[in-house]
Amino acid sequence: MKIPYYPGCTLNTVAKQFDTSARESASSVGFEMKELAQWNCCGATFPLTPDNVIGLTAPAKVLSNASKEGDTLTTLCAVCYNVLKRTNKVIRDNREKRNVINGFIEEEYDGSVNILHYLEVLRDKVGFDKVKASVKRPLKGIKAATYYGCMLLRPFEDIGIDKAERPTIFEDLLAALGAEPVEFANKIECCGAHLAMNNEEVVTTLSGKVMTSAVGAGAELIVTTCPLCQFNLEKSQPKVAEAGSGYSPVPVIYFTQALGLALGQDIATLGFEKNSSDIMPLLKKKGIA
Amino acid sequence: MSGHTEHTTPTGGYEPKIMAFVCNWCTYAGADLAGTSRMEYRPNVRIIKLPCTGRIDPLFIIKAFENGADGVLVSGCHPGDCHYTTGNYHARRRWIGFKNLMEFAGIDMRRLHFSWVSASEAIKWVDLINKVTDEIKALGPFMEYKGLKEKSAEQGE
Amino acid sequence: MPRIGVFVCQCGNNIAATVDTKKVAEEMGKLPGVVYTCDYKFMCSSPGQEMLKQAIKENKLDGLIVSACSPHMHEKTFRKAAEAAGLNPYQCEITNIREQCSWVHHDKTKAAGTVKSIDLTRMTIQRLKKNQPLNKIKIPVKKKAVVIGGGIAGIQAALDIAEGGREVILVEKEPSIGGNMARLSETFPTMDCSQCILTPKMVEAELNERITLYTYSEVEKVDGYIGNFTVTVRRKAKYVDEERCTGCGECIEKCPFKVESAFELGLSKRKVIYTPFPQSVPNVPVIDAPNCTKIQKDKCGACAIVCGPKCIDFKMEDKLETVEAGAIVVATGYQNMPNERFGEYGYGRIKDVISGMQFERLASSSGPTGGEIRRPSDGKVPQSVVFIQCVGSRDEKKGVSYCSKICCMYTAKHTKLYSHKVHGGQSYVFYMDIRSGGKRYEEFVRGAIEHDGAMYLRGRVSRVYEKDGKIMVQGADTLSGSQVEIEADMVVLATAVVSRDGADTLAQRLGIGYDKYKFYNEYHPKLKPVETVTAGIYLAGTCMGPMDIPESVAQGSAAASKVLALFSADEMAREPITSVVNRTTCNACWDCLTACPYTAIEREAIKDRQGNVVRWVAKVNDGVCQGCGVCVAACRSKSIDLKGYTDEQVFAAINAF
Amino acid sequence: MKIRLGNEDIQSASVRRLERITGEDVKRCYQCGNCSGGCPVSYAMEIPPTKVMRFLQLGNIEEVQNANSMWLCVGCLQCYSRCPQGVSVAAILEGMRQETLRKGESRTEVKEVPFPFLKKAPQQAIVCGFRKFVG
Ligand SMILES: Cc1cc2nc3c(=O)[nH]c(=O)nc-3n(C[C@H](O)[C@H](O)[C@H](O)COP(=O)(O)OP(=O)(O)OC[C@H]3O[C@@H](n4cnc5c(N)ncnc54)[C@H](O)[C@@H]3O)c2cc1C
Ligand SMILES: Cc1cc2nc3c(=O)[nH]c(=O)nc-3n(C[C@H](O)[C@H](O)[C@H](O)COP(=O)(O)OP(=O)(O)OC[C@H]3O[C@@H](n4cnc5c(N)ncnc54)[C@H](O)[C@@H]3O)c2cc1C
Ligand code: SF4
Ligand code: SF4
Ligand code: SF4
Ligand code: SF4
Ligand code: SF4
Ligand code: SF4
Ligand code: SF4
Ligand code: SF4
Repeated sequence: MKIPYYPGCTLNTVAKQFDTSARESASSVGFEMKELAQWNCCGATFPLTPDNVIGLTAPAKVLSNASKEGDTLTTLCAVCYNVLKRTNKVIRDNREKRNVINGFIEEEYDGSVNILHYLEVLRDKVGFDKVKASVKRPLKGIKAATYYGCMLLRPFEDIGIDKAERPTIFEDLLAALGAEPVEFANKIECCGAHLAMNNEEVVTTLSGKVMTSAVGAGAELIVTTCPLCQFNLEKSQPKVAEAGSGYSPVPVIYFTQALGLALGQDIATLGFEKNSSDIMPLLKKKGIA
Repeated sequence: MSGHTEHTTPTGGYEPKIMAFVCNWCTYAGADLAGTSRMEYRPNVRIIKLPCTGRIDPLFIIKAFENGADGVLVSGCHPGDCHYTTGNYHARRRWIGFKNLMEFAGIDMRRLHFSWVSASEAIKWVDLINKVTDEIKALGPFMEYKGLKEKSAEQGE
Repeated sequence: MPRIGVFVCQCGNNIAATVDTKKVAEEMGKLPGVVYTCDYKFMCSSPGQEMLKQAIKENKLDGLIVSACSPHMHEKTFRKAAEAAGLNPYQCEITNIREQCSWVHHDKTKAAGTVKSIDLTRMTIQRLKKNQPLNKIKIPVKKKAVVIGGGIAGIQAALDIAEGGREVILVEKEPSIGGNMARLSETFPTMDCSQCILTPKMVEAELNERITLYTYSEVEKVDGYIGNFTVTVRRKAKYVDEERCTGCGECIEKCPFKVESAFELGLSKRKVIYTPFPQSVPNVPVIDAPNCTKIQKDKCGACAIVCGPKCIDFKMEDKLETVEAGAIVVATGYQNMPNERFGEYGYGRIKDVISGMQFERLASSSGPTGGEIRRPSDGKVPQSVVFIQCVGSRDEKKGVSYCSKICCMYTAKHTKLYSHKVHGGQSYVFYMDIRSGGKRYEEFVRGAIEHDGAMYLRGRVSRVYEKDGKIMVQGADTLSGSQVEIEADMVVLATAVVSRDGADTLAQRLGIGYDKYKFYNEYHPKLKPVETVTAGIYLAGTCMGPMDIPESVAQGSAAASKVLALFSADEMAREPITSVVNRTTCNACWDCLTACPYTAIEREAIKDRQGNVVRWVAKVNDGVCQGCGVCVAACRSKSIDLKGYTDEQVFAAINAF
Repeated sequence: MKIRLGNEDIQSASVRRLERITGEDVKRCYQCGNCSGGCPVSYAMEIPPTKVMRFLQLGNIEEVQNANSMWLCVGCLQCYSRCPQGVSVAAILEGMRQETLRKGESRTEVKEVPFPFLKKAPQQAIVCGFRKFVG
């Protein structure tokens, strides 16, 4: 099974480990991620105002390229997923906008590509059972917090990856990998997102809430689906700890790194060194590495 | 049947004749209220009472024009207020297809008026009749069907 | 040639002032078939009526026109007079020359009024010539009622009908009557104990000799029409012989298996052989067959062994019974919206987030905690309770757009109960508006705030989550404009009142209407609040929409009074304005059938002598037809006509225009 | 604060314009407070989401334009996903932001963004941030 894949700009650069671990893992569970021959940045924001059609042209271009390579497209970054999926829906359902967009990008795209997040591919195409069966290095005994963030879930009507307020797809995956997912209050709350750019105070507060609620619920590891979440959490962690609330940092990793780990890939290839938090002590403690 | 009153008043001006099909429960009662309230309106309308606007057959209207009406008014209960729950809704649904038929039959849709008048809307009834009368008057007599009735009588219909 | 009389009324000066009644009479006299005309001062007066009767007889009239006031005034009067003179009453027609002529055309020269009166009378005369004698439809009435649903509304209806001397079958799908009210602790606004006021009524219903309880039963089919319904009831197997059971409860005692109690909303367990609650009426247990090991696996049988009167029969089967009834009262009540839909409130995940109805059970002295407020997770007495109103109500996106009407009141009640039972405990209420429009209701809510110290916060809650063993409630107080977070021990959701599952199926069986929320439609929201479009079927209580006990009871009584009025005569007479099908031309397209708002049209098979169906035609049920004429206009082959308003009659009037 | 209200406020042309841009109808908001309750940055906003909607209903768009709310909104859609009336405060704030940016005003100058951030941050944050703050 070959699935066209859109990496997005961040996975090509600062989040390279997210990309490589995903590709490796895919081959271990029996599919191949075929990177689009041509792609551009999706814009990283879905324009919320319907009059902003220009904002849809970049993702539309990606989609139209994808349509030339197959009927599905998978992606890893929660933001890319959100932008592509919503744009696709607009193109599919709104004929007027479709025409305007196609006019801009000089293509004839009709919204027919099915956008699947990598998690959905695992759940719906591969099957968590098969993933479970392929596990070689179970993450046994690791209490993992599955941090969804916002973009993977909302708005529910447009995304529909899982139940809006009580999603389980992410926990189900981690459970299949042998970890113990912990239920924590802020798993679908925002990390502070792009305010990283100019409002450290807010980001530290929001990311701090995510991490303290996760760790408070017993998590030893936080797993993410989005490079921005990953960045904000890791960046805030020392500050949250410094604030003296008794918080002590835990490793934060991409879910594909957890996946690759469980599927038995060479730990050295998973790119943990690119993360700013260190997972190795935990792995040692649990006897995994 | 015998000749209806002429299209002219005693003073000689043209006065249109208007036929109104109204439902028993709302509009007829609304017209009654105009009476008991001693309101005044133009005398050009002749009412035919039906249980419900849902009873109205498009042919009634065509026949009315054939018989010398210059305008026809159909009025019943407000949507949602029908004595028979959905009769007026059926009537309205039927009008959609019916409009085409009217136009096909050569009837200027401006001569056909639809309205909702409830049992308490005496004023609305009065205004409606005055307005419809004035509009039909402005359109002048309906000539397209002139002589049609006599013709069909000759053919022994 | 017809012999028609025309009577033109002057109505004192009411008509005569602007209509030349004499001229109208004269003009009409010139028309063929008109053999008698007159004008008279007051036609409706006794001398006027006498004159009319006299004229009918003397001139051998076979039809008459009274040109007078609106038919809504005196049509009945004159038809009666005509009947007294030996005519079919429907051979008498009214022309309205007062409300439509004299009173609205004030021209003293009488020109316009007279011309219009002549036109209208002429149109009526031509119409009359096409009239057919009609006879009132007489429908025999079976004086027994079926009440569906044994909540407070249904119980009240049954009691009132029985009180009025008529027999009632009360069909209840649960093993006991009582409905939702049986679950309540104390009731607003007077705070009397629900059981204390309900139980006597339940017992009264059981003991009343005119009321037969069909519990554990459901209506499967309804045929017929007003006065003559045939109701098929499925009486589900109880596995206990109702007649012989003494209600001793030995069987329940001995049954070794427990399952979650639906009555207690999961707050406690019950045995497999059970009565829903201790005061059940009838006090006869039923076996929950899917959970009984004897019935499923032929093991156990403990209950049958201990039963003294030997009334347990594991082989019992459902029975279908038919009941002949003249009227039906539907009182099937409501349920609460399942809160699983509100993931953000943690319902179903956080144990101490409960529904308002569960709170009723906690506060009820016959409930699982004996009336002590203890939270489900660990049995601790909660020191802070947050109540969230409008959960699912007034929420177009995830719930229903309407207001559930009772939850403001019961939440205030809950805060009172809580403050009485837990000293030092604090209640918080998140609300959007406080809707307390009833007698002494606003005072009740103020009491909760001022006396019982409930903290009301105006705002909705965004989410509820757990943190360090506490339940965190995060919402807003819009009055101060701030975000609010409360650490609570328990959270109570005032969940929306919604229609029962299956309400639509029952409505379809009954042929009554329902709205998009599957609440049943009353005939007219203001003036016919307990009638339905189907004559003979009445509504009571919350099956129509959210309401409280006083309203439900009032409606039960109102529905009963409608039933008793219907049962007050052996036959009911109805206007003969109904449709008839011309069976020779009907081509069974069923357009009429789908158009009829009353489902008065049926399919009828025409059979040959051997009994084979040759073809189908439409048939109008006179008992159900309301005479709207919608079918007539719908029939493209002109095979159906409305008596009293036939095509012929209407065309005759138009032709005389 | 005292508000003087006139018909021209309630029928405010700028609010109608905002509604056109955003596809939202400010009348739909019934002031339940859910958005303010759930918004993760409401605590730091000068005017929290519910009040934003209220000011717009009153036609007082300036009040909102002068507050920090639209610059703080992280676009997490918590407000929209839980609003019982289906109102997207996020869209409203984005619309207002756009209006302001189109006029060439912004709260963040590019040079204000710390350089190390630009080096280490994920591209998506930079792209998104620039879109939101610079237009
Ligand atoms: C938490 C809460 C607290 C409340 N507190 C108060 C209060 O303090 N004061 C007050 O005035 N009101 C209160 N109410 C409202 C009160 O419960 C209702 O007004 C009342 O119970 C309605 O009675 P009913 O007969 O219409 O319906 P129900 O009580 O629902 O009765 C309907 C009956 O019909 C039966 N049934 C349903 N379908 C069928 C079928 N197809 N065939 C046969 N039987 C069927 C059901 O089993 C049930 O027995 C409260 C409501 C709630 C949710
Ligand atoms: C401004 C306003 C608007 C309203 N709009 C609506 C609406 O849109 N929809 C709605 O549903 N409701 C509306 N209502 C409510 C509605 O008016 C009442 O619910 C309804 O009229 C009550 O009817 P009733 O028969 O109980 O009382 P009333 O209408 O007050 O009738 C009582 C009758 O008894 C007579 N009477 C009094 N004392 C005696 C006596 N001692 N002996 C003999 N006769 C006596 C009085 O003369 C009167 O005729 C409105 C009310 C108001 C004030
Ligand atoms: S019959 Fe009617 S019009 Fe004639 S006197 Fe009586 S009320 Fe007046
Ligand atoms: S033991 Fe027998 S008599 Fe007693 S309650 Fe049970 S079934 Fe009835
Ligand atoms: S036979 Fe069934 S109902 Fe009776 S005691 Fe056993 S399990 Fe209970
Ligand atoms: S009664 Fe009160 S709590 Fe219930 S829906 Fe209406 S406003 Fe909300
Ligand atoms: S007249 Fe009306 S109620 Fe009677 S059968 Fe026809 S459509 Fe039905
Ligand atoms: S619409 Fe006319 S032809 Fe068709 S079934 Fe009814 S009566 Fe018969
Ligand atoms: S959640 Fe929606 S309705 Fe409630 S205050 Fe916010 S915008 Fe208004
Ligand atoms: S989208 Fe903006 S306004 Fe809405 S909840 Fe998130 S931060 Fe608050």
